[in-house]
Amino acid sequence: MSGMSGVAAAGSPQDAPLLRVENLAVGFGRAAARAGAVVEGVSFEVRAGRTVALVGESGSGKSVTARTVVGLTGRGSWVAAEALEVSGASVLGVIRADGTRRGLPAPEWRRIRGAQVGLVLQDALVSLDPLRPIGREIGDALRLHTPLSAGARRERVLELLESVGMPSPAERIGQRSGELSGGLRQRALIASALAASPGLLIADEPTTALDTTVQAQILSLFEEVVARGTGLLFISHDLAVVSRLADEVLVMRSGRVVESGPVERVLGDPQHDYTKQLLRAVPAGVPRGVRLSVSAEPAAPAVDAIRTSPPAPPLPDRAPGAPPAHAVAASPAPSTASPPARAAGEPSAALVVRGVTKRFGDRVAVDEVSLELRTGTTLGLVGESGSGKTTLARIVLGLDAPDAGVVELGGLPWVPGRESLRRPRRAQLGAVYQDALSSFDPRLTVGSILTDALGGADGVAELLREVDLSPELARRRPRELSGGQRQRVSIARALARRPRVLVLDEPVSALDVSVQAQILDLLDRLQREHGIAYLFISHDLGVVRHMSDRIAVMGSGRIVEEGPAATVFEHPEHPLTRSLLAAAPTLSHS
Amino acid sequence: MLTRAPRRGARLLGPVQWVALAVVVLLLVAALAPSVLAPGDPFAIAPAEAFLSPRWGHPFGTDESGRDIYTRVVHGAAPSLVIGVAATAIGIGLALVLGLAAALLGRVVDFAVSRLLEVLFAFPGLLLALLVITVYGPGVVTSTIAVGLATAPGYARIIRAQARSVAGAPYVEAAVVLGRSRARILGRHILPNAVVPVFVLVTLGVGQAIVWAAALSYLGLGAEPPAAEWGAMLFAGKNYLATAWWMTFFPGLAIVLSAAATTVLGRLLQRREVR
Amino acid sequence: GCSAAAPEASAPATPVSGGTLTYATGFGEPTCLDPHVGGNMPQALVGTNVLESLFSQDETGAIVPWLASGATVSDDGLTVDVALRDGISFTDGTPFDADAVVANIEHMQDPDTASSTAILALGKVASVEAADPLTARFHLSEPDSALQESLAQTWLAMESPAGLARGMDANCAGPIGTGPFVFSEWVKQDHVLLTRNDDYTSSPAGAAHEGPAYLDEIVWRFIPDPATRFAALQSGEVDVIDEMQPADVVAASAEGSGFGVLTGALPGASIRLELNSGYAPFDDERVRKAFIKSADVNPGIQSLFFGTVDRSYSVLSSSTPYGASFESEYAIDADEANRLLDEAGWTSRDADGYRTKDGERLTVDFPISTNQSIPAEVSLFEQIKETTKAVGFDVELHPLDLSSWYGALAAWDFGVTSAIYTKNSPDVLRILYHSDNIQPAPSGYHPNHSHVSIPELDAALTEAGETSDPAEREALYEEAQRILAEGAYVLPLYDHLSKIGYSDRVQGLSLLPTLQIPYFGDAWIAG
Amino acid sequence: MLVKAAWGVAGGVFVLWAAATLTFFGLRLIPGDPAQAVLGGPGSQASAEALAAVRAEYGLDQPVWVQYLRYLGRLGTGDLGSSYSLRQPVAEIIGAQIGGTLLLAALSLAVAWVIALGLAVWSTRGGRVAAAVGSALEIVAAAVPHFWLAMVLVLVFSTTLRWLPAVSTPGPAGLVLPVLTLALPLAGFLGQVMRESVLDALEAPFVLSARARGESEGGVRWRHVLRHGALPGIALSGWAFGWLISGAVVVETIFARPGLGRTLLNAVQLRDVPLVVGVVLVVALGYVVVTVLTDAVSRIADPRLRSAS
Ligand SMILES: Nc1ncnc2c1ncn2[C@@H]1O[C@H](COP(=O)(O)OP(=O)(O)OP(=O)(O)O)[C@@H](O)[C@H]1O
Ligand SMILES: Nc1ncnc2c1ncn2[C@@H]1O[C@H](COP(=O)(O)OP(=O)(O)OP(=O)(O)O)[C@@H](O)[C@H]1O
Ligand SMILES: [Mg+2]
Ligand SMILES: [Mg+2]
Repeated sequence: MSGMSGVAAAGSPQDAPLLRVENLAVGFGRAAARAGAVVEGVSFEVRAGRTVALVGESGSGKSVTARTVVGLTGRGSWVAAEALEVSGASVLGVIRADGTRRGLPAPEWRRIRGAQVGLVLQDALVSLDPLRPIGREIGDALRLHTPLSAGARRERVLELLESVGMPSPAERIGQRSGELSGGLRQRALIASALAASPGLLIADEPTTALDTTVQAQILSLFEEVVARGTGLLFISHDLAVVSRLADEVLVMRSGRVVESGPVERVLGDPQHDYTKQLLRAVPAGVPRGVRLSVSAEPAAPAVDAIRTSPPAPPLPDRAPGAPPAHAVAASPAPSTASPPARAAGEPSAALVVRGVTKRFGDRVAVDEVSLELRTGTTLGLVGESGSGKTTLARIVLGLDAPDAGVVELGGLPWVPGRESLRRPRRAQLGAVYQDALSSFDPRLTVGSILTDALGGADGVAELLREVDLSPELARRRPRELSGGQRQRVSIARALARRPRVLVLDEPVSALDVSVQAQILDLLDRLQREHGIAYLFISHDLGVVRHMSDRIAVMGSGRIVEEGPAATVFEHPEHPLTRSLLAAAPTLSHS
Repeated sequence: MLTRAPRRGARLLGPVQWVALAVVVLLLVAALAPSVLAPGDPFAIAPAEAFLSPRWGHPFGTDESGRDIYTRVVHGAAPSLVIGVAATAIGIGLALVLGLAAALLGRVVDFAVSRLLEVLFAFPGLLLALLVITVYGPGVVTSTIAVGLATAPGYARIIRAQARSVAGAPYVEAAVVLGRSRARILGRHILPNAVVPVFVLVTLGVGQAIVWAAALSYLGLGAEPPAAEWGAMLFAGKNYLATAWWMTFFPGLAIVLSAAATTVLGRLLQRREVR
Repeated sequence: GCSAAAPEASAPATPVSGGTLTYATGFGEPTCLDPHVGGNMPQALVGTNVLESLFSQDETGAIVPWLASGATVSDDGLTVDVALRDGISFTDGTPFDADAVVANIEHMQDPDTASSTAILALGKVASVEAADPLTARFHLSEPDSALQESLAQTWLAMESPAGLARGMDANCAGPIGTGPFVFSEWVKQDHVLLTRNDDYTSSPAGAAHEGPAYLDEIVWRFIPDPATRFAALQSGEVDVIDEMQPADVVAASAEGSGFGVLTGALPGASIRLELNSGYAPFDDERVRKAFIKSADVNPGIQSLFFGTVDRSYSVLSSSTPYGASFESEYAIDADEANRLLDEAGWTSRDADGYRTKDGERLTVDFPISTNQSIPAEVSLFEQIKETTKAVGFDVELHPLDLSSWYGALAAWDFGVTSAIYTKNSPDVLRILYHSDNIQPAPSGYHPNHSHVSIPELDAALTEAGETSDPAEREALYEEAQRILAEGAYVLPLYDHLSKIGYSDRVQGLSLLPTLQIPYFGDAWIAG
Repeated sequence: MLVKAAWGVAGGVFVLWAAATLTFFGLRLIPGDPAQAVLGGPGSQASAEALAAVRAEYGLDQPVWVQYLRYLGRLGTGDLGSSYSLRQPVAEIIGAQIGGTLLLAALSLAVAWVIALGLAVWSTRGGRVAAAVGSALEIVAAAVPHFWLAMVLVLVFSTTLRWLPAVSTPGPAGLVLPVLTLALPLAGFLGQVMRESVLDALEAPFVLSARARGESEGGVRWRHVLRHGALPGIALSGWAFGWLISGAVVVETIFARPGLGRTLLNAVQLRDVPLVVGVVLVVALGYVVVTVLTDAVSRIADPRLRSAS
């Protein structure tokens, strides 16, 4: 009812934006008190054929905003806004005495969801019912919003699958999501959101879980969809992706929009500090040794600071051995700047991998790989998902035995060999894992984890300080820490015995950009201070480029290309390297 | 199903949990110091006061020999709990040996133990118990052992899975990378993490063990009269079902409440454990 | 005497033929329907309406002929000629004659039959022959005043020789008799189906009518749980039940309840505790006396049985002749009990208050057959445990399944126990207390659980069994019972009552006086 | 799929063999002479000849391994031997009893399923109160011993209200109380597990996706949540079968229903070894069959299992 009057008030639907949000506030808590607001004062419009992007760090309220548009904020939430209109009709429903809205009655929402607004949820891999064929999932939107017969629906589903680039749709239509790869699932999900031809598509982090090649394909799919006249509300924390897709961008932080405008302006000429900080945290294109993170300024929503008190002292003061210019300079620093270890003549090989092969059944995960990691340098290892990076790392760490080949550590044989012979030299090799939490015994406190690593309680505080953590954290358990803090503890543990080589397998992939920046800076500093060699594995080319002296590119278990970082990035030789580079969205810095 | 993640947002202590905690506390008091709750003698007969319905002085009524049912129910907590705990201890003790052996002693042992467990699973609980009783004759000790044996395969399966997942956990690999010895990894990481969740299983299991032991008593294969054991009281009371419902109602209620309360408690511990 | 209420009195309606009656027994399912094999109450119950005996008893306990027409005992008492009724056939067509009697007696005496009850009852029968087609001549090794009473029991019923010849397994599955019903189906664990014998001619004395029964069939079900059994009667799923709980008897007897109850004291021994005088601690008469003087059972009998039974001071059931009461021997006297125990050397007490001697506790093991002792009885035993505890006895109750209980008895592994022995003759005293019966019968059962071995008692019992002079028998049996009472071998409790509950729809139901077993030859279903 | 099934069958045969072996040697532990048991248990003092005859008849005079091989041979042909107490082939006794038990178990499982799923889906629909009530009901139901429940049901529905028979009668009315007795506690167990997966499903992104597509609350429950809730129920059916057979021992005794449970209890009380072994093996067979079936059904219902293993 109120929806109808909304249409009348907004004039003819054609002129109206597909979505108009004016001064939106959403919260979880007592509505009357407006308690627990997680989104406040958000305003924007999405028009047909245009793309609006919401960016911001994790928890800034992007998903909540998206869900509010279709009335799915969830139990215990309240919504208030000056206007919230879908295709010109208000979806706010009855106004409560406290100014919040009750939302539309359920049947009216159901006429909007799927039909006028399609939503692609953040968790793409689990957003399709694993028990139902994707054909049914996609067809559901048709069943609900069109009078089509079952046969006609099937036809339409096939068309949709075709249009999202699903290979051999007739075969896939009967498969369940578990039988599809991540990229195909995302396509199916997009097809289901587009099924009833909604004017507006909302896509919440649609590429986060995908590797870069697949991500590139999905992004071009969105470009096609928008080209056909659909309005797109695109949510991401990846500025590079946004810069490719969006016409307009809203930067969110702690539930508020700090900056908004055309994408070129916002990313090209950021006004707000936070936007600048976000942009700076993106490692792609930032040369080695240049700090990515801004030292803890009071306004920064330091994720790590949630429970940390007092805040860790800023880096520059604690890096006496490093030239201060490197620590603060935001401008490109000469890439020749070398830490003391690197300066000490021709570095020796800390780790040598020679002809290592590993098979799992018929699949060759690692195929005749040879590598050399020099003391005090970083070797970046990149490659598509499943190319064998982790397997190689496990072999280097002596966790899996290779089928052929040898690994030498500090010039001595390391793998293959008996663990009991390796054990005395374990101190030379450390590891940092992507999932720090699960690499800690859940029963132990940070203190006892580090005590274990050190072989005594002395130096725990020292070690924590070294990774910019307050020694008070020693009493906590890892699961009581934030992601960034955990990764620091993990690094501290790896450093405890002063290793010569650190294997880092996707050490920052699970972290937010700003936290990622802090960790990368930390690693950089530690390498400079202690001359540790890093085998740095990541699928994020930007991160790898920022961190590495040399780059090795892996594909299907083989090293297809290896060379100095700059050479590999600027003059890629192997087609695989080129396609990886092409797929990676880049953000051009001003 | 016994080791799953906690529900997000579920409150830890709702009214149900409080009631359960209260019941467990009452149970413990009844088991450890029954005279505090019921100073009388659970065996004292008074034929003249037989079959009194619940009333002042006999809140749960009296039985066929004029014994006070309230007193008997309170004093019955200890034997019932002892049977429940002992049976669970036997079951879990056995399961620990089997489960840990399977998980940690290599493939051959794992294969053998897994097959053995599969076979034991084919004997439903009470059947295994009845088999044991066929061999060793009825009685409290036999039925306790029987219930323990009957529950062991289930626990063993859980413990094996737990130990395996712990043994393959990233933090165990991290310990290897740190150069820890096998023994140290086993002692410091694997055993504690594999065994601690077992205490949750104990709490969850005690209630069911009480129920099964009571079932054996009820079939006349457990505690001997005039033991103030809940199952045995039910066995005696069932003959007076139509005339003296309180003889069966209250001991039955005691079983239900203690089994339910320990389950709730176990769930609570489980949640804390996985949190 | 026998207290069988006559339901006919209250319902003087005309019998109607047809219909199925469902009977639920709590006695358990026999493992063999032939009562010659073993010989227990479940077999007698289901067998009585199929298998008939040579003799029967009237309500005064006097012997009346049934399949026999009479008996002549020789002067020396060693030969008994049993004259048989003419024109009776087994339901398989085999004629009933002297050869059949011979075949039956030989079957009972054959060790392979594994008879317990019949073989004991025939202890004095040396052989049987067919003097002529209608006269069976029993040759006895000693005179037997109880022979005809014994032959009146269902365990000595007459079965078709052709049926017996089929072999043990087949005969167990369906013995063939002359009765008003025939075994037509036995679904193990579920029911036995009895169907009418349309050619029935041999109604017992006192039957309300001659000729075939009114009922088409009887479904004989086994419902071990007494509460369930009564609930089934109440809800109308079954028409007649046995082994009622005392409380249920009270409820069903009430006016307007829609149900009736037939009760009768089973003949033979009363329900009693047998003190095992062969082994410690009850090999000491003072300890036995102390036990009896401290076991205060009267209040329990009152409350547990709701006034449905009377305390008995006699080893013999009130429905068995020659019972003698020695009430004074069973008076409660705790002081005297304590004195006796002190005197017997059980002077110290342990922490739990039980008496000890040489560090040994005064423990009395009490195996209870869960099949034989009804729950109220078990409760009474619990009370005995409590009252004797006051003077320092540690009575340990062990409820056992039948085979374990037999096992405990066979091994003399008990201090006190309670066993049922149903026999329609005071001769039961000989079976239970003659020293000969300390030895087990072929089935393994030794009836003399008290382990009594007293020459004077043996003499009195033997003599009473041989004489046929009633006065002399009475004097001898009284003497025997006095010896048992004064020696504190037995603690009589009450009569073993047969308690049959029935729905008002069932008419014409009666108890056959011999063993107080329900007789369905006259029964019919009203409405 | 076929290979899987073949492995399943092979595993089943192994389990049966091992179960047979375990019971065979387990029951050798019974103190005393099996021949004695044949002749009426420990109380019988059978003559030496009688014992010898029985030993010969049952092959008890052979060395244990010969007996074992013969026993296996007989099992292979489906011959379970002869009951000591009922003097009838065990297979025949079981054949006569198994129908009732299977019917009871199947009905109870079905009823338990419906109750559990219904309760799980219903109680997760309302607010906190409904959820607390639902979960408390499940926990209490799972804690109720059958024998007590049976007594209470009989007291209420047979003795007091006289609506339903207290003992089994041929008609369906006689099944109501036994089935309820078995189904309610089982529903408690299943419900606890089903509720978890219903809640998981309700929180899962695919449900949010469905809602975002315009699916109604009923549609969400019917098309998505119900299946997810049912999955653990299917997976637990093997366990539930065993549980129901255990329960049948009690329920068949109380309601005087013919069936395997009651047969087993009697056999245990009479130490009727062949009958005990027979029933146990048949139950093990049933368990194996049910497990193979539920594995197959689970795999059909949940494609994730197919790819996982
Ligand atoms: N159902 C809920 N109840 C309470 N708080 C919630 C709920 N949903 C979201 N929030 C809170 O709202 C805030 C914004 O969450 P939102 O999911 O929108 O973040 P986001 O920007 O999408 O982050 P991400 O990049 O991690 O997806 C967070 O602090 C979150 O904890
Ligand atoms: N334990 C294992 N058993 C069987 N196959 C395995 C095993 N570990 C890895 N593989 C396979 O080996 C290949 C290489 O896997 P690996 O984890 O090394 O890839 P990756 O480059 O680290 O990929 P990602 O970027 O996704 O982490 C994959 O195809 C994987 O499926
Ligand atoms: Mg989000
Ligand atoms: Mg990897």
